[in-house]
Amino acid sequence: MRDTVQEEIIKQFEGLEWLDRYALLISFAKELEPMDAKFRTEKNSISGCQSRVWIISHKEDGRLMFHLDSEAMITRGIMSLLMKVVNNRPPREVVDLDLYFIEEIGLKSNLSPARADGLASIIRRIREVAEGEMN
Amino acid sequence: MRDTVQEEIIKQFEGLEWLDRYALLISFAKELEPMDAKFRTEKNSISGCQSRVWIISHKEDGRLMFHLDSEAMITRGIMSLLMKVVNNRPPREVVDLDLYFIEEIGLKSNLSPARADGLASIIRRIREVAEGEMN
Amino acid sequence: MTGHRKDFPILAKEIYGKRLVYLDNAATSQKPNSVIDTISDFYRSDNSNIHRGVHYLSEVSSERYEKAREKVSSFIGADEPAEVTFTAGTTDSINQVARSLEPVLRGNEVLITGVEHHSNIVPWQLAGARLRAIPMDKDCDLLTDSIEITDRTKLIAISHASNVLGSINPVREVTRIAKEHDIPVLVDAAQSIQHLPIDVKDIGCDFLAFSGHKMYAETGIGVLYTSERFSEIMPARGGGGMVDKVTLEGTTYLKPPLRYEAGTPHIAGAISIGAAIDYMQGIGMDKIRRHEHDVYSYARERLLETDGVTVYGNTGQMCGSISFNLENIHHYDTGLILDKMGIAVRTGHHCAQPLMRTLGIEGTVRASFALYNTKEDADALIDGIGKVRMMHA
Amino acid sequence: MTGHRKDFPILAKEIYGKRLVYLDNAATSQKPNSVIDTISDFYRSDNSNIHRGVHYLSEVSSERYEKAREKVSSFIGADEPAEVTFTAGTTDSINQVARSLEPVLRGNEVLITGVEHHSNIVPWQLAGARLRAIPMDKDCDLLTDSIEITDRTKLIAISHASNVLGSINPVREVTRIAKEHDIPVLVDAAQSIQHLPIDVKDIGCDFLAFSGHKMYAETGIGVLYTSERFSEIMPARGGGGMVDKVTLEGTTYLKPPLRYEAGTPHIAGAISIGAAIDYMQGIGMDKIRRHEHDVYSYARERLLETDGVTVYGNTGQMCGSISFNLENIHHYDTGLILDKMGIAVRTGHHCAQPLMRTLGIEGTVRASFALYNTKEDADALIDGIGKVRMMHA
Ligand SMILES: Cc1ncc(COP(=O)(O)O)c(C=O)c1O
Ligand SMILES: Cc1ncc(COP(=O)(O)O)c(C=O)c1O
Repeated sequence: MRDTVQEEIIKQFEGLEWLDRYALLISFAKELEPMDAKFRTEKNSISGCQSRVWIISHKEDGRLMFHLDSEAMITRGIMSLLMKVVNNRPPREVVDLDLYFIEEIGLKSNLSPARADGLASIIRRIREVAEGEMN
Repeated sequence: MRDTVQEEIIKQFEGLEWLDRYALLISFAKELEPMDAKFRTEKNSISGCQSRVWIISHKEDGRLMFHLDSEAMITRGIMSLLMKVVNNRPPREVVDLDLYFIEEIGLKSNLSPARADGLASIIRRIREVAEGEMN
Repeated sequence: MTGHRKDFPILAKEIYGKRLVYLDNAATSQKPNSVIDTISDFYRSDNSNIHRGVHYLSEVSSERYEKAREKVSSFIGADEPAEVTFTAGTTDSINQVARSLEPVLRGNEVLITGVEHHSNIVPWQLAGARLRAIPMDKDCDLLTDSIEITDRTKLIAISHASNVLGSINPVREVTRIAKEHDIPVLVDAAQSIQHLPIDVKDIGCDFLAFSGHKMYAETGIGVLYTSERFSEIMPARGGGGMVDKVTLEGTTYLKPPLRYEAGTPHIAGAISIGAAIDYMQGIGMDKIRRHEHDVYSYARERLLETDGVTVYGNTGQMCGSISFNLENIHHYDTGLILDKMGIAVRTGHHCAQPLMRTLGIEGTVRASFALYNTKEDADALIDGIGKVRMMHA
Repeated sequence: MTGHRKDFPILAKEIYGKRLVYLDNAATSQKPNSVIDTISDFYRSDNSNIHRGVHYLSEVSSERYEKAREKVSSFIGADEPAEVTFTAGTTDSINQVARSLEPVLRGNEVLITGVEHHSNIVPWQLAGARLRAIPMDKDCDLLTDSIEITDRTKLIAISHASNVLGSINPVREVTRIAKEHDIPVLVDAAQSIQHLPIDVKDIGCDFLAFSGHKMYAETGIGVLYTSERFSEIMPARGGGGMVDKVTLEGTTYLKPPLRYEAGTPHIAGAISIGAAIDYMQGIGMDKIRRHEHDVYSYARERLLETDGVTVYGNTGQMCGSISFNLENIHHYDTGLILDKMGIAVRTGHHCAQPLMRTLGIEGTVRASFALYNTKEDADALIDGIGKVRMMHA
């Protein structure tokens, strides 16, 4: 199932060279509101990432809101995209969401199980949170 | 330095196919007087051989006499040749002896340090005995 | 099944001007072109260290390495790839288990069989365990009814197939009994992985060990399957790639499979196992089993009907190796003469001295078969034996 | 020294349409054609198991394997080949020493440095030793005057060259001090064997460990040099090929090197080390050192004079690796962007977390050099860094 937020992201990346894609991610990263230092704890961090990544979340009117952050700008840019796509949905929708944009904008290799820094573990964590909120 | 016993052996093997060389070794093996069972002890055996090999020696009129034996016929044949070449010499001569016939009759691979069953350890033992007898 | 010989370039070689009849497969197998090419192509175009790189080659290498792990995992029917650790070989796999379980094993007992390879004996001794062998009958068949488990028994470690006799041990029966006593079972599959379809869940073992080089892959690579319930044991080795946090005071470890792979692994080797599995599955393990069974049974029968030949062991299910001796002829003489006829066999105790002692012999001549061997090879062996006997007449 | 790039087929590859600038050599080196061909030729024409065979291929393989041992032996200046054991890599070598010396080490102390790789930290912890680091100054230079040896100190284990900083440790000075206290010294030469002429007798160490894959040879193979006075320590592993007599009650072991090589070794890997040594010696280790020194110094200088770049460590003698960070730019971002320009570097803690803690950082960008790198590669790196900074501006 295609959704509009992902479609829009894919369009923005379309036809870009690699370095331009990264430049775009960095510009998204710069727009992202940094996570308050007090939340950047071991507990909120996701292990196995080459750059540290933190995740917090809350529910608003039955919809999940994630805040993600990272020290590295490219990772941070990806986090910002993830937030755009995932946030503001009921938990059930988050669990079921097919995050196809990642592959289409060329970040699939960051998802490979071979990479300790895999986006995979971040996405897994998002799904786990959503599953927990479903009950 | 070439010596007549080795020359004669080399001549006997000259031009023979492999199987004929082995047949000749087996015929030498059959001629060899077997070592008395009471000498076939752990102490007289040479370790690292694929077939067990035993060695005893004594001195007669200042000349060394080795008796070698093995369970395997081809090894036994080689032992018999070694006895022909080495025996009846003063220890000094045994120590200095260049056993070139081994390579020339094609048994060099049995001497390779890579082979646990190397003839090398038998020859080493013969030299050690001779060295011991020099003092 | 005919025609696979041509996939193995070494088999086109002549030895002393004779066609090579390679019957030393239990020692190591030959490699098909597809495996050899996979190795050189890897070094020519993808080589990099894995797991920790941000760059392209590192990604490709990591992916190929993990792909190999997935292939092994499904080849042996594991629940998931994380249960598969790459090691340096069967011996290394068993040593790692012995090291990890040492706190439990030391001063206690490991139950083995009377046909074990030294690699399934010495590691337990080094871990401080005592060894006891499950009794077998005069044909070297395991007497599973006589398995006696005591308070001290902490592990059963048995070979799936004997590297000397070719007999297949009743591993399923052994794991069933072990489960009743909640004792883990290690299966040494060094001589079965290349011959039989294997399913670890069906066997019901906790550990399974095998070598790449005996299954058409590289030397220096092996596999240790560890069931999920042992996923938190102490790693046997320490080093890069398997730790979470390291301080001089102490260290925490990652989860399997990384936990058990300290240091740079044999990346090309692992990938070569993947290629070997592709090759075997391309033929089909059932088809390989059927073909090998035909050739094996034929060779065994011909040996049994040859005058002056003693064939060792006699169980229903067999694969791979046949051990024999010629009356009044030393196994070493037999091996040397066969060699000069282009027939490669192994002679000696085959790293199974306890079994030799049981059989009351010093050694045997062992002919061992792979998927590329044919009845023609068996005939060559029988002819060779005739020649050996003639030369000793 | 120019023109060696063409010996390495992978370097002709384009990455994202860019010329590959491979600067991840400290992780693993690329392989010259001669090494790749040696491996495939071995499998195509000589492959067999070694040491225990009576047949032709087994003889040839054994001979090639032992020849490789001799080459290593003379390459590192050992007294004899028996002092050279083939292992699975540096990590494996160090783990074997830790295992063999465990009875002495447990509850006692191993002295290391503050720049060690996890592979020279965790094995000692697993053997139950406590670790203490020899102090270093703010440039991460070892303060050998501050080496403090106590009754509990049973071993000094130091890297020859740091895989992070490229700094060369004064190993000769350390062994001199150790000898005064009769303490054995292990040298981790993983990052020096490919860069510097090495002579174990000159260094005066008891153990020296390194990996094949970082010196232009295969993965899955390594070396452990053990001086003759440790030739009778307990083997770390048990299995086929290293035993004299085996019974269920107990086992006796062969002499080195067989004693320390349990199971089928990585035969092709060992032979590939021989080929890699031939390749390096064909150029000449002194010439390699001079060329690499030129390129390394040039790269380091250019980095130092680049705005906003912090370069870590600063000792007189260096080789291989340079670690740096860009001001306000995460090392991971730097690595990812360089990758897309065809420049392969490594980022992160480089398996040296204690050093990272000392430096007060999470990680670095590491560029590491091999004999095929040139000043052109260093220029490409500097250009790439410019681009990275621009993208973050
Ligand atoms: C200094 C040092 N020691 C040990 C190692 C471990 O080597 P390997 O992974 O080949 O076992 C490395 C490799 O990264 C290293 O750089
Ligand atoms: C039954 C069995 N176990 C273990 C081994 C040891 O395998 P490797 O030498 O590959 O470690 C062998 C190989 O000879 C074997 O036949």
